[in-house]
Formats: sequence, C-alpha cells, structure tokens
Amino acid sequence: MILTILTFLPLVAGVLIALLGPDKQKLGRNLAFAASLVALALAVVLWAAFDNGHGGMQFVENDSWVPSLGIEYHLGVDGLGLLMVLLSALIVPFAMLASWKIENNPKLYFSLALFLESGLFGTFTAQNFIHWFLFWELSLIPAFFLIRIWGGPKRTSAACQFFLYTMAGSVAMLAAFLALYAATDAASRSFDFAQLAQIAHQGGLFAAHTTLATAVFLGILLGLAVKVPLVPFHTWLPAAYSEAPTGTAMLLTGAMSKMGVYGFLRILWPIFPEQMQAWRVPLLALAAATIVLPAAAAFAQKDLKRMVAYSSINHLGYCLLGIFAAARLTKSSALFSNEQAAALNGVILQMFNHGLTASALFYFVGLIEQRGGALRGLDDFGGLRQAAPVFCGLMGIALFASLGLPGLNGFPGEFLIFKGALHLASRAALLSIPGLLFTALFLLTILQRVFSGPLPSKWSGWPDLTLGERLTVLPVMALMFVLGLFPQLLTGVANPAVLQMLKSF
Amino acid sequence: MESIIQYLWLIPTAPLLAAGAGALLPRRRRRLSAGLAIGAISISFLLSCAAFWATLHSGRATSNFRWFDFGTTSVQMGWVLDPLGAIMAVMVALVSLLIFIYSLGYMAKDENFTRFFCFLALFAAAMLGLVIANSLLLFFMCWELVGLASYLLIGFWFQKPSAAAAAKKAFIVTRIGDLGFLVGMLWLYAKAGTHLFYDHGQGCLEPAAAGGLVASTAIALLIFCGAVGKSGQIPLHVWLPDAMEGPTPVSALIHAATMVAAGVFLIARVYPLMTPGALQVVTWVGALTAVFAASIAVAQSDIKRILAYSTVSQLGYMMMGLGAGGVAVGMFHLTTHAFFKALLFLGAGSVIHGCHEEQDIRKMGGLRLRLPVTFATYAVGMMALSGVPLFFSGFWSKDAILDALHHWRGSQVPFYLGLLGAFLTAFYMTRQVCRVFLGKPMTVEAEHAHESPPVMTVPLLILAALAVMVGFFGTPAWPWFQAYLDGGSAGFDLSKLMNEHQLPVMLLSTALVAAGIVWSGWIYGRASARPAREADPLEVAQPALFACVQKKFYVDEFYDATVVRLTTAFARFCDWLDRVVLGGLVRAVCWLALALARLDRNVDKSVVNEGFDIGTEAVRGAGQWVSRLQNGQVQRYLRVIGLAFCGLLILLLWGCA
Amino acid sequence: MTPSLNQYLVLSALLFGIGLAGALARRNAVLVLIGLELMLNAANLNFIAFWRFGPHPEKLMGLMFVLFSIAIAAGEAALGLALVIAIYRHRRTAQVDRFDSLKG
Amino acid sequence: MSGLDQIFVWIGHRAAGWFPASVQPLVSAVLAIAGVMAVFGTCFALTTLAERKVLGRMQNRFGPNRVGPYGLLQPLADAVKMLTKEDIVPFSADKTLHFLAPLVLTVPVWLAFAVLPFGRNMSAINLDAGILFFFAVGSASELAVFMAGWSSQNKYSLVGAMRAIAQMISYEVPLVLSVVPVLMLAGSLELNDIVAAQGTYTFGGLARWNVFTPWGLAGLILFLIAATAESNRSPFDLPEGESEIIAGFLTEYSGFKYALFFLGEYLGLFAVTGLAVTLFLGGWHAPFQWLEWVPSWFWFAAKFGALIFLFIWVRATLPRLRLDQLLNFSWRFLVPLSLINLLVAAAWYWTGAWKFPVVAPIRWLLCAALIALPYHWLGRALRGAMPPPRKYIYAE
Amino acid sequence: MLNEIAFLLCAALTLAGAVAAMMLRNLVHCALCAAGAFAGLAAIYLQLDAEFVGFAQLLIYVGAIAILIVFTVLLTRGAEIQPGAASSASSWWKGVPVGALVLACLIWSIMASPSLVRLPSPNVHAPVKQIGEQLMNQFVMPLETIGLLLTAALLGAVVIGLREPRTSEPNS
Repeated sequence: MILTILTFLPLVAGVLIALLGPDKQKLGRNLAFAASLVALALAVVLWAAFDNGHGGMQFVENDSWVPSLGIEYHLGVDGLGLLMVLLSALIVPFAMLASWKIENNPKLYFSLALFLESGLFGTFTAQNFIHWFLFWELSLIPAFFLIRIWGGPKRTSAACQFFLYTMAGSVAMLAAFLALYAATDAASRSFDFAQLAQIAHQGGLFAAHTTLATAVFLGILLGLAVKVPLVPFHTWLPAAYSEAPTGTAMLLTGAMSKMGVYGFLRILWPIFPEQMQAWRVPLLALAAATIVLPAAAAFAQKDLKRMVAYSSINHLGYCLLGIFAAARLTKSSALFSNEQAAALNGVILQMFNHGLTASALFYFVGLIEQRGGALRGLDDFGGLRQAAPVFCGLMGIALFASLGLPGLNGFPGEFLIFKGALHLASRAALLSIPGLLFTALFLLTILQRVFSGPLPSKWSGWPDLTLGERLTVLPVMALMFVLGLFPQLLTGVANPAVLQMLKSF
Repeated sequence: MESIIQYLWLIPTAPLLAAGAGALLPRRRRRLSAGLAIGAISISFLLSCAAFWATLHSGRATSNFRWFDFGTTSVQMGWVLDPLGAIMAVMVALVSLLIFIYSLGYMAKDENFTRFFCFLALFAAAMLGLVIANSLLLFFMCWELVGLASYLLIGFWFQKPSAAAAAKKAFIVTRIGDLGFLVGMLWLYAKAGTHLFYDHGQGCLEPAAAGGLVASTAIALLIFCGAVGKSGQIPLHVWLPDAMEGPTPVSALIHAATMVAAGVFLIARVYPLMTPGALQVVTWVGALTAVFAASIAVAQSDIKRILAYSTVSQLGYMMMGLGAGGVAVGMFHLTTHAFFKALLFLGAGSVIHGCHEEQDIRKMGGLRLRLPVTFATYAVGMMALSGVPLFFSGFWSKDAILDALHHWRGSQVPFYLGLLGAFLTAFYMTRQVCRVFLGKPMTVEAEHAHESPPVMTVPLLILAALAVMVGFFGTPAWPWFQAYLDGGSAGFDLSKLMNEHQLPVMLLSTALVAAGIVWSGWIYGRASARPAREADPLEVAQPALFACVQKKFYVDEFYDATVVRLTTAFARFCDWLDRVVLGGLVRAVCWLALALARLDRNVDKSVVNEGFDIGTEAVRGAGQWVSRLQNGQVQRYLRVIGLAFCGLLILLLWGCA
Repeated sequence: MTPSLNQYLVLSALLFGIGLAGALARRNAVLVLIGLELMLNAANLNFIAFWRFGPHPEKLMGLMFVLFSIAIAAGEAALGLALVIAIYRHRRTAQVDRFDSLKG
Repeated sequence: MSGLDQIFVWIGHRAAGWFPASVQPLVSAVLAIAGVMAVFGTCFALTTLAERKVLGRMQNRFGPNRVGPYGLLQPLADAVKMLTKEDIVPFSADKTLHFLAPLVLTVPVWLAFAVLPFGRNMSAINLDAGILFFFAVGSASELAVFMAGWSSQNKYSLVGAMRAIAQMISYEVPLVLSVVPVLMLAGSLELNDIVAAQGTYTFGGLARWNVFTPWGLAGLILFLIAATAESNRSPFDLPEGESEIIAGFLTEYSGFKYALFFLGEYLGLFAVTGLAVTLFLGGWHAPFQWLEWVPSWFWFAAKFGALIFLFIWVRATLPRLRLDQLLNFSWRFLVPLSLINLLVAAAWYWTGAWKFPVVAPIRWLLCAALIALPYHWLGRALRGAMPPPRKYIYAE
Repeated sequence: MLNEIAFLLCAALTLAGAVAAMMLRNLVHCALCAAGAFAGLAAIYLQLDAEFVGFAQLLIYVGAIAILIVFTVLLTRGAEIQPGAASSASSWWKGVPVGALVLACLIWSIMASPSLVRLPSPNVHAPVKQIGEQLMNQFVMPLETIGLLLTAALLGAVVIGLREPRTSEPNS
C-alpha cells in the first residue's frame, strides 16, 4: 500500500495544485514542496522498513488490471528500485528549491514537477511492463512542458527534439514488447517482469524465433539507449539540458536519466540474457564511446550547462559499461561472479551518486546563470572565488565529486565499475580510461576559468551563496561526504538485489 | 604495539578534523585556524613518535576493517604499523609541524590565512593516511587526496592566472600517472583478490607477484606510472617546476619533502611486486630523470625553480636507489632529502620574504650579511644536498645509492649518470649560493633585505640540525636505518667504511662534488660582482646549449605541440561529430520526414481528394434525391415511426396467428 | 376483485396512444415533450405491471428498469427543455414545425 | 415508564377497539390523522403567537399582548379575522388554479406527517421508504407555489413564484443530500429504524445521536439551513420579500386562502423540523440514559420546540439575502459541502473498523477535519466568487 | 373490489390528466394536467405494491419534471401568445389517426393474447433494502452509467441553456 500511496501522492497533489485558482501561485508552490517533502518522508520510511536481508521484491502489491492481456497492477521494490525511489524523492525537493523563484506561472511548474515525480516513482516501482510503460511515458510529458514553457531561448526545438527522440525510442520499445507478447505461446504470455525473466531463464521465451528475439531486444535497447543516452543517440541531451530551466535540468539528469539505466537492469538484463551476451561487444564499444566522446566534447564546449550536460552523458556511460561488462555468461568461478557483482553494485552506486552530484552541479550552474544575468559561457567569468568563496568551495566539492575524488561519493561507484569491467571486458575498460582524464580536464577547466584569475570589475559585486541557498545544498553536500565515506549505506541495500539478479542471469 | 595500532587512525584523523573545522571557520578566525592545524599536527607527531617507538621493539601490526560489501565479498581496508611507515610518519609529521610553524610567519599577511591552514591540515591528514594505509585502495584514496591538497595549495593565489594554470596542470599530469596506478591496482585486486598489503601477519603482495612474471611486471609498471606522475619522473616531470607558483611553505612541504616522495614510498610499499624487469625500468627512469633535471637546474634563474629541478633530480636518485639497491637505500635518501630540501625551500622562502617577493637570483646578491641565520642554514642545506662528505646527511644517502648502482648487475650507465648528476648538483647549488648570498646586492630590494622573524628562522635551525644529523643513522659503518627497515639490528663497525667496495665510490663522488663546487665557485664567485642584466657566464660560453637547457629542453613546448594540441583537436572533433555528423543525421531524418509529408500531402491532394470529390459528388446527388424525404419536421418522423411500429406489430401478430 | 394484467396493459396502451397523438398533433415543442413523457410513462407502467404479474417478482427486474427509466427521463426532460429554450432564443418560437433547418 | 409513555397508543387502541374488526384499521388511521391534525393545528396557532412574542422580545418590544392574558388568544382572533375576510379573486385570474393552489400546498404537507415517529410506537404508518415518501409529497408544494403565482396574473406574484421555485429547487438538493449520510449509516429509509439506530448510549449514558458525529453535526447544520430556505423563512424569505415584490405569490390572496397558505408554510416548517429531530437529534430518545423515564413524546416535543425556537431566533437575527447570494450559497457552498459530508460519513463508517486505543477522539477529529477543511476552502472560494459588497454612495 | 375501484379511480385520473394535457389550449394548464397524470400513475404504482417506484415517480415527475416544463413554458412565452392554438385544430388529422392506429394495434394485440389475463402473485414485496442491494450488486454498472449520464445531461443542459455571447445580438 505504501508504494501506491507514494506513487499517487505526487500525482494527486499535482492535480489539486493545478486546480487551484490562478491567484494561488505561492500557495501552490508551497503545497507542491510540502508534497514532495511528504514523498521524501515516505521514501525514507520505505527505506527504514526495507529488509536488507533478502534480494527479492518487497512491499509487493499485485492486483489484476486487464487480466485478459496479462496486464497487472504490480508494484514492488528491491534494493535497486528502493535506491532509485529514494534518489527521486531526494532530487525533486532539491530541484523545486532550485526553481523556487521562478516567475512564470510557478503553480503549473510545480505541479508538473510533481507529475514528473509520480512518473519516476511509478517507473521505479512497477513490475509489469504496461504499468511500467505508462509511468515511463507519464514522466516524459511533464518534462516536455517543463522545457517547452520555462526553457531558454531555443526551448522549442530542444523540447521537440527531446520529445521526439524519446518518443521514438518508446515506440520502438512498446512495439518490441507487443511483438514479444504476440510471439510467445499463450501459456507463457505475460507482461510481468519476473515471470518473463523466469521464462527466459528456462529458455522458453524465444524457443524458435532467434531473429525475432534479436529484433525485440534491439527495439527495447533503442528505447532505453535513447533515454540514458547511449552514443550515438545522445544528441538531444545537450540541447535539452542546456535549454531546460535549472530545476528541470536537475530533474532530468538527477532522476530521469536513471530511468534508462534502470530499464537496462530491470528489463534487458533479466529477460534477454542471451541477446545481451550476443551483442555485448558492440554494446561495450558504444559504452566506451559514451564515456570518452562526450567527455572530450565537453572539453570543447564554451557553455557551462552544455559542459555539465556532456559530463552527465559521460557518467552514465560508466553505468552502461558496468552493465555490459557484467553481461557475460559465466557460471564457473566465484571470483568471476564477484567481479560481476562489483560491476553491478558499482552501476547502482554510480546511478545514485551521479543523481546527487549532477543535480548539484546543475544547481550551481543555474545559480551562476542567474547571478550572471543569463550569461553562462566559460569565458564570461573569472576570479569569482574572490567574491564568493563559499560558492566556489561548495561547487568545487560538487565538481570533485563528479570527477570521482576519493572520499566523495563519486569514487566508490566508479571504482567498482572499473574493477568489474577491467576483468570482464578489459579492452573496453581500458578504452574508457581516458574518459576519466577528460572528465578531470574539463571540470578543472571550469574551476580555472570561472573561479580563478583576476576578478573582473563587472563581477566585483557578485553575491556569495545566501543562507537559503546554502541550506538548499547542505543536505546534498552532506550526502556526498557521507556516501563517499560509507558506501555500505548503498551497497548494503543494493547488493542483495545484485546477487538476486546474478542468480537469475 | 597492540595499543598503539588501536589509535593509529588518530594520526591522520586529527589533522583531518582540524581541516574540517578550518573549512567551516570564517575568514577572520585566523589564529584559531592556525592553532587548530598546529595542535593537530603536534598530536600526530607525538603519536607518530609513539608508533615509531613501538616499532623499535616489535615488527609489524595491522588493523583491518570492512569498508563495504559487494557480491559475496567485501572491500577491506586497514592501517599498518611497520618500520617503513613509522619512519615516514615521523618524518612527515615532523616536517609538517616545522613548516606549519614557519607558515605562521610566512603567510602572516595573507588574507586567506585561515583557508591556508585548512588546506595544509588537509594535506597532512591525507599524507599521514597514505603513510599508514594498509590497503592499496586506501593508499590510492589518500594519494588522490594529497593530489587535491596539492592542487588547492598550488592554486592558493588563485588571482594569478599562472597559479591557477599550474594547479590544473599539476592535477592533470599527475592524474595521467594515477590512471595507470588505478588500472594496476584493479588488476592486482582481481589477481590477488585483496587490496591489503598485510593480512593476518602475512604479506599479501608476494603471492600475486609469484603468479606470472609478465603480468606482475605489468602491474608493477602500471603502479610505477602513478609514482612517475606524483614524483615528477620523466616524462611527467613537467608539473613540478610549475607547481612553484604556490606559496613557498607549500613548495617545501608538498613539492619537496613529502608528497613528491610519496611515489618513492609507493614503490617501497609494493616492493614485493617489483620484479627484476620492473626494477630495471625504475632504475633507468630514475637515472635519466636525475641527470636531466640536474642539467636543467644549471641554467635556471628562479630560486625556487632551481630547487624544484633539484627535487626532481633527487627523486630520480631515490628511484635509482630503489631500483638498484632496495627499499632501505631509496628510503634513506628520501628521509635525508626531506629534511635538507625542506630546509632549502624554507631558506629560499626566507630569502624571498626578505627581498619582498623577489625570486630571481640574478637580482639578489650579498645577502649573507643581511640574512645571517638564513645564510648559515642555507649553506648547511646546500652542502647536504651537494653531498659534501662526512658531516652532511646527503653524502651518506647519496653514497649508498651510488654504491648500489656500482654493484648493479643491469648496467653501469646509471652509475655514471649518477656521478654526473652529483657533479651537476654541486655545480648548480654553488651557483645559487654564490648569486644569492655572496657578492654585492644587485638591486635596491636586495640592498634593503631583512632577516625573517624567529618563527621562521627557528624551524630553519631545527631542520639544519636534522640535515646534518640524520645522515649518521645510515652510514656504512653503522647502518642502523637499513637494519631497522629490514627488522635486524646494526652494530657499529668502522672498518666497513674502509672496505674496497665502498671507498673508491666515496672518493670518486667526493672528488666530483669538490670539482663541481670549485668550478662553479670560480665562475660565479667572480660573476656575482657583475650587474644582473649581463648574461650568465655559461651562456656566453655556450649560447645554444644554454638556451636549450634554460628552456628545459623544450619539453613543455613539445607537449604543447603534441599532447595538448591532440587533446584539443580530439575534443573539437568530438564536438564536431556531435554537432555536425550526428546532428546532421538527425536533421536529415527530419528533412526526410518532412519530404515524405510533402509528398503525402501532394498525393492526398491530387489523387485521394480528387477521387473522393468525384465519389462524394455522386453520393451527394443520390443524397439530394433522398433528402427530399427529410423535411426537418420532427413530427413527421415520429409519425413514420408510429406507422412503422404499427406495421411491425401487425406483421408480428399475423405471424403468431 | 383485483384488476388483471391486461387491464393495466390497456391503460398503458391508452396512455401511450394519447401521448403519441398529442406528440404528433400538437405543434408546441413543450407539448411534444409532454407527449413523449406520457409515452415513457406508459412504458414504465408496462414494466411495473409485468413485474407485478410476472413469474419472478422477487427479482425486481421490472422495478429496476423503471427506476433507471425515470432517471433517464429526468435527464431527457432537462436536456430537451433546455434545447427548446435554446431554440426559442434563436427563432423566437417554440413551434416544432418551424424547426426545420435540418431538412434535406 | 410504559404507562405514561404509551398513553396515546393505549388510547388509540382502546378507541379502535370499540369498532368492529373489519373497520378497525380505518378507524385507527382516522384517529391518527385526527391526532396529528389536532396537535399540529394547535402547534400552528401557538407558533404564530410564539413567533410574534419572541420576535417582539428580541426587538425590544412586547409583541401581541392585548387579546386574552398576555395576548394568548391572539391566534384565535387572527383566525376569526382571516375566516371572515372577503375572499377577493382578481378579475383576470385563472380562477380554477387560483382556487386550487392553497389546497395543493396544504394537503401534501399534512401527508408528510404520516411517517414521522412522534414517540415510541407513535408513527401513523411505517413506510419502508419513509424518507422518500416524505420528500415525494413535499415536492408538490413547488407546483402549488407556481400555481398561486401564475394564476394571479400579477407581475409580483409571478416573480415571487419564480423566485420561490428557484429557491426551492436549489435548496432541495442540499436538503436531500444532507439526509443521505444518515440513511447510509442507518442502512434504512424507514424513520423508525433511523431512530432506533440512534437509540443506544455510550460514554456512560450519552446518547448516540447522529448530531454527535462530525458528519451528523455538519449534516444537521446543512439540513437546517436548507430547511429554512425550503420553507421560505428569513433569511431566505425572498419570495415574499415585502420590500421588493409586495408579498410575492401571496399578493393576490386574502382571507381563508391566505390562511391556508400560512398554514401550509408553517406545517412544512414543522414537518422538516420533525424530520431533523428524527434524523439527527435521536428522535424521541432521551439525551441521557438516566432520563429515559421521561415519556418519549415529551422528548420529541422538546427537541421540536427547541428547533422551532432556533428558527425564530434566526429570523430575528439575520437580514434577508440577495437572490444571487442565495443561489450561489446553495450551489457553490451547500451542495459541495453536503457531497463532501457524504464522503465524511463514508470515512466515519470506514474508520469504525479501526481498533487501537484512544481511537474514538482520533476518529472524531479526523472526520471533523475532513469536513472542516473543505468548509474553510469553500467558504473562501464563495467569498471570492461573490460580487463585492455594494457601495452606498448616496446613503452616507 | 376496493382494489378495482382504486384502480379505476387512478386510471381515470391518469387518463383524464393525459387527455387534458394533450388537448387544453393553455400550456400551463397542459403542464399541470400532465403533472396530475403523473401523480395518478404514481398512485397506480403504489397500488401495484411498487412503493419505492411510486414515490420516485412522484418526486421526479411531479417535483422536478413538471416544474421544468412549467419553467420552459414561461421562458418560451407559451403561456401568453397562442399562435399555434388556432392552427392546432387543423393539424388534428395529422396526429390523431396515427395515434389511434397505434392504440388500436396495441389493444388488439393485448386482447389477442389470452395469457395476459392473469392475477397478480400474492405477497409481493419490494423492500427498499433489497432494491438497494440489487442496485449495488447486479445493477451497479447501469447505476454508475446513469450517474454519468445525468451529470452529462446536467452539464449539457446548462451549456445549452446559457445565454449566448453578446456578439451575436446585432444580427438578431
């Protein structure tokens, strides 16, 4: 029941807020924030009630919906889902605070953010494809409007590109699943993830249709790859992220981009093990490209938001590298499965930590943009550290966390991913190593160009972080340190789920 | 022993807490921040001494813990207390303490004083953590954190673009090496199944090294990559001279005494992994670096840069010592070098401070009268570095290295390179001392230079004393240091000093050092009387060669032209790929869709619509005819319905009947 | 003596006939609607009568139908009368034979 | 207890017993009708007097005090005056309808009393669908008002009738909706069952009347407001607003017909008051267990009297509403609130299954909050939707 | 016997009301007569032991629909001008024959089926509780649909009955 409440609470709150009168803008905003805090509290309750001991689904709710088509209202979370729910619940209030001062119809903005949150929760808790897909799409629509209405000067094209790209992927995915449904024999027809995985595990899903299996696999892969994104399907992302308003960009990168990776782990991994295995090498190559090319491209950007957007692609590339590397059928040695577990744990850590870090980075870039009068070029600033030492210090922490500095949250995930990947897919991992260097290169370049050097006189009045802004980032900053020093907090939840996944692979 | 290992974690934690507190302090709480940092490092120093005392009596102790779980295993980390770590911890804590105190004076007027001590404490914490780490992973984490501290401190005067650039360069260049380290570490982890150095009293690295020669050599070399980056070995030495943009105490602490030596310490830590092949590489790299950097130092005019190249060169010696002679040889030079190089840097800082931030040695001169304490201590440092025999620590440690090289089976070339390096060292140090302290003041600033306050000179004196004394712990006659590291005991035996293996090498190096000092003194002792703008005597003699050396053999230019340009080009290419190729693809798809839509529209217009029109025209004709029945009178419809109903009823009844 | 089923049916038929005749003959839209209501009521009466005289009165089938029919009639009346008013506003008349804009 | 309590029942039985068995049902029905008519007829007379007296007191004057002691015979005098007045029918009036209208108003109202339980075993008929019957017969009054207004062929009459009908239609909705929760919770439409459902005691002898639940309290208030409007009483007496439209649909009536209208209106008020007592105030049940020895009809009468007094008090207190305010108030406030009250009743029912300590106050507060918050919001929304208060430029 | 009389009385009331409603000139009278017919029908329902339906009939037809009709009559000024009254005589021939024909057919068919001559089953009850339970179980879908339909009708009626925007006034 708690999952249902969690999922629909933002939706209901969003509808109610949208229905408020047009003169109730502030009230709507405050209510939305309160609702997101309630959702966060619920997520924390969920976390507290979660049993770390076993890796299966917990808090399961299963009701039939359209029994004739095998569509169920099936909710549940394992460690992975729980962490993603927690992350979403964390990011949404953070992003709301970042958009606190938005002027154009804040009520609508905040209710859309709540719809988005509901979509996220639904996606991360649904265990039936159709149910999952509904929420997957539900999250897309508010995101589109958030970009389209409140975005930057090129918002229309960015929003349309984002929408069409993602929609094309979704269509491919839906078609693939319907094909899968149609192709399986009536006895084993289902949309339920667990059932499909079990059938696949017994080898019964595509008994005779290898071509179809490949097509279905590629369709779903396309849908997920666009969302993550995987090079070469990533060109929508820099445009969308850089045109989106700050809070939306935080939502997009902090929580929505995780939906794709989550899909990889929840759908492709358990249901299509053989296809993953068969397509592993090209996928690994693409993952390596996703790590290196955007990192390098980020170095060539002049726009801070685009830089951070590219860095986001790069970081998600590590997740994909870990997933593809671990998709290697080995049942022989325990050491091997430990490497797989390392990679997958790393992927989950990276998802969570990137959510925190990237949204914090977008928050800071948004502050720069806001203070700089819509300027956000790399060369528009300089020496800001003199005027705003706290700003610089905190953004520096976020940058170093993004860079994977030990002691901050970025490190354990990347460490585990590379630990697994180096062993399971050495060549791809080695190819990806330069990505780490490029990341350092452009992140430090930001620090150098924006914060160091002489302070131009036009920025001499640059305000430091206000108390409210400090309080806004404080929880996230604290989490960066805590999760960097005690990753057991995350792996303790994620590891049982990973072991379960490995068992069924 | 057991008790001290329980509290070993306090050694890095105390400065870490000080750093954390310092970060939260407002800018005006200067004294509190400095007091916290110095107090914390004092605690660390005392604890290190206690730990050192404990190691004198017993061997090694470890304390391991679980960091986090994955799969069916977990990542282990831990602390280790053994002679290697203990000596290093004492050295680091002591030098840190002295430099912290020195900084009180040196940074007294800086507005970011508070932040400075915060960063220093952070550095000390990371460095001490690295020293006592019992896990390669923990080692790596601390390694990265000292890199961060180095970055922050090099860029401490961030208003200077050169400082910001140097900081970035330092971080990036060392990170190149670190990536190799990371790969090596992960490879080792996969192979050995653990990151620990010691577990249950056993070394964990030996079995891994025994596995396969090729693999373990590769792992060793990858880890050595990290050391190359951090210790400024060829080809990644370029960052270290630039790092002199940082405040001088930082240069002394991080870029002379401790952090750069961490690379050497790393090799010493993982020494069991070092296969003969790997050691050969280490030796050769060290040898090349030693001579290469020493020769560059000859032509520099910035007082700190000369010392920086000297540091690179001495690090090369340490590497040679590790490669040819083993842990003790390298570590001994590391320890002695830490003291005298810290001394030299602090002395240089005192000079710069006294000359109002002037760093060019050609604009100094005659300072021996104005800065007597600094001059005396600097001279001690110079002689220790140059390897003046018997009374200075540098002599003994360098001699041990040369001796080891002499007996090295690989090649004799490093030995000769080492000798050349020793000569060059003596040469450039003498040059420096002559230009700075001897002769007449060249500028007004030098004329009005003043001695530094006691808070700066007292650490100089202590370091000078140490620079002399430490050497006696590792003489061939009383190799206490070596024995301590190996866990044995050393007896005093003067005859070892005189045996036929050691004595010739000692004499040879002494001769070379003497030659260097004398020649240099002869050239620059005279030249120091001449005006500053005149060319260097060596430049007059060999203009082309001098220019080449002065420009550091154009390594930076070479990197700019190749690596940096390639990187930028690659970045541009990626950007182009995104914008033009992939973006174009998307646009092409878009155009295709639009074109299809146009085509479809035309087809609709001309074929479908026309056909429809014809069809509908026919239907309309029929409809018009039929529609006459429909006169819009609702009652008429109702009437029809009623009649139809009647008809239906009648029909039904008829049927029933 | 209680009345039998066919008496009720005849009553219903009469009501239906009256309603139909009125709906056909009268030209005021309101009256047409009244006629329709009468016809509807005739049908309702049939339902009730058949329920009452049917074999399974405990199943309440006829009653249910009438309940729903009444509800629908309420909606129908509301909508129909609203239509009449709307048309009256435009055409200034409520005569059904003048509502012939929909003729073919 | 039973003696005094059942005295009327006993009298009725004994009176019917004198007749042959075949006509006994008819006789007892006639007796019941006679009783009801006698009691409420007297009530009518007394209430008119009481109203005038109370109003007078509240307006700081005496009220009728000339006829009889303390003016107690005033109703009698009024009756004589009414019955002897000339019955004027306008020339252009539709005479039949003009005549029928007061009858159509009064007769169904009498019917409504048939289902009210005035005491233990004291209801004229036990109808399965009692409430439905009550509202069904009440619905005829609208037609009567229309007939009166239209047949008078007088502008004021017609406008008054239209206002009255609009008002009655509008307030019939909340009236019925506010009753529905009671039916839901009692599970019956029969009034005796509803009274029986409120007949238990809790908290050491406090009766479980519906009014003591959040939805019941809200329902009662809604019901009373709607009832006030249904019976065209102040502050909802627009249809007869003498300052605007003379006397509304009553303009052209006089004499006996006027008296019948008057009677009908008061009887309508009595009927809904009786219903309110039955539905919300526990009917003829005593408020405390230790007061059960008091006859049940007394309790009914007491509650009835209290509510009537409340109506009079309200009339003395509140000014008349404007027509738009009136309709807005119904559709924008009362109707949504009574719908929400349905939900609250459902919540009350649902939370009844909760089992943990101190559940009762928690449950009460929860449900109260459920109705209080919408009350607050709707009230604010209503205030926002209303046209701003008039500015009296020349009246300063 | 009593039943028969009651039935006849009610039937007479109903039929009279219906005929009057269809034949009177004055539309208000028509409407009121129709209400009378509805009330008579309600009485017949009561007589047929369908209490609930009877009351519902009364409540809805007399209480609501009749009022609606009256309102419409007034709003369309049907009570004042009677242009159709004169011509309605001429249209008798259009309606009455058809109505009569249908009536004849119906009555013929009723009379032709002997099975329709039957007496009611005794002791039939339609308790409200049972009606409610049926509505909530067997007829829950129709009930919900009706709710939807009524809402739609309400909205539709409001929309249709709303005044047009003022822009169209100059034309009319």
